[in-house]
Amino acid sequence: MTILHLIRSSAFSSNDLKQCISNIEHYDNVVLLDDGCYNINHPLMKQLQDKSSMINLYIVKDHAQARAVNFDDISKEVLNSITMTELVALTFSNDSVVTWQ
Amino acid sequence: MQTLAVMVTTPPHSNLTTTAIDYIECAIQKGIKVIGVFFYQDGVLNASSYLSLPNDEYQSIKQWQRLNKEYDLPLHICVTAGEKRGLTDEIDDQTGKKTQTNINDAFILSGLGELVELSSKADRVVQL
Amino acid sequence: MINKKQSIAILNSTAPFASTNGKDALDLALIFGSYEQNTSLFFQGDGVYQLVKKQSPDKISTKDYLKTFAAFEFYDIKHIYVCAASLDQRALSDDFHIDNVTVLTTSEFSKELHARKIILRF
Amino acid sequence: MILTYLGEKIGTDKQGYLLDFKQWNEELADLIAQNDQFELTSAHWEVIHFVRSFYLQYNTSPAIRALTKAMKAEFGEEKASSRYLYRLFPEGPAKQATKYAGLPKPARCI
Repeated sequence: MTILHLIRSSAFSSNDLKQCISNIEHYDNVVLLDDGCYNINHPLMKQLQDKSSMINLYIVKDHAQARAVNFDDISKEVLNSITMTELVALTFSNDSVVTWQ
Repeated sequence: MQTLAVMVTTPPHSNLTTTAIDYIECAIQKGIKVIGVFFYQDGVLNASSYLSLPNDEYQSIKQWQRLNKEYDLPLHICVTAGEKRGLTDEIDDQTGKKTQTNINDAFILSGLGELVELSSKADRVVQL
Repeated sequence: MINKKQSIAILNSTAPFASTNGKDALDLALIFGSYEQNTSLFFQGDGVYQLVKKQSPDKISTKDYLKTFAAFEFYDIKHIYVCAASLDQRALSDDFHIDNVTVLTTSEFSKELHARKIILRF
Repeated sequence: MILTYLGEKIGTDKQGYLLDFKQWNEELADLIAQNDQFELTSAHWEVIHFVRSFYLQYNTSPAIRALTKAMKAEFGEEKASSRYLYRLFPEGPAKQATKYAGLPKPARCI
């Protein structure tokens, strides 16, 4: 069973991302949205990227652009940008959803 | 057809609520049956009929009303969470009928049992 | 009405009193349990503070909703899991105010969470 | 609404539930029941005392299913059925028994 993890808060102010990382298993999907987009430059991001061979990591493009969060430097193999409609699709391609907000 | 239930816990003036609205609309347009939205915690504040948001700001209340009307989307607010935040219904002395005095017509006062029912029917439950 | 049983995880991540998260999560757990859904409670991060013994919410004029945890057996709440690492980080022991709590390693905790169909977090 | 008991005023909410559950005693329970034109028999008292002790122990009034489950251990299968309880308290055992037990009205959604 895979989980879709929705990261909605910045790890600079909350513990949510750290807690999420401890609950990630193989084939899970992780999406950065809302203030979760700011995590791109957080030290914990490295832990997520290290897991990139076992998970898929996404960022909601509009939410990142709204915040001037630039993810161009990160390889598409590590981080994919998606639309809200694609987020809906991910909801159904995983078995359950946890919102870290 | 895939079915979805959404629990909203954020207030009407929060951009997180905008995200929830976008997400729900994208789901509907993708052909997913959204069987209901359940408002809990500060989410119930979305249902206040006294909301007044400046015209140049995002009108979350109008969006909820539109989703409710255009797509018959059921919007349930948790009665206990509502009462704690001053949202309630009253029994009209004249007609004996319940009136949702300060709750927008697009929303329905429901018990937590409604969330259990939505959860038991939906393929996915998402908390936003 | 309720046409099937779902496995539900209610994940508590917040300390008990400053926000209403703990009480709101409890109300959900009791109602899911009352409707005979397969309901389990998970405590991780600051959520583990909800299990600490000998708290006195009356000192801060707060209703002691933690007392209700002892009634879980009457609400068919199946499992109560707590994350060992979260306890360690906070220098807490596994001496809780209720019985039947299962302490899990981080990876066991994650696996249990993954076995649930619906996860609601507070 | 205000009840007068032994010359003292006791506060209740709109529906007649005590505002302070600590003020409760059996005579007061009778008085509240009389206001509802409801007669309390020994079978009612058994449930009222049980609901009250449940509340004192767990800080919550039991929903019907939890009530029957908890009663089963103490009173056996027969009295622990919701049919039995509804016969005693036609307006709903959770709602009515808590009222005469001096407890807060259970949350509407539960």
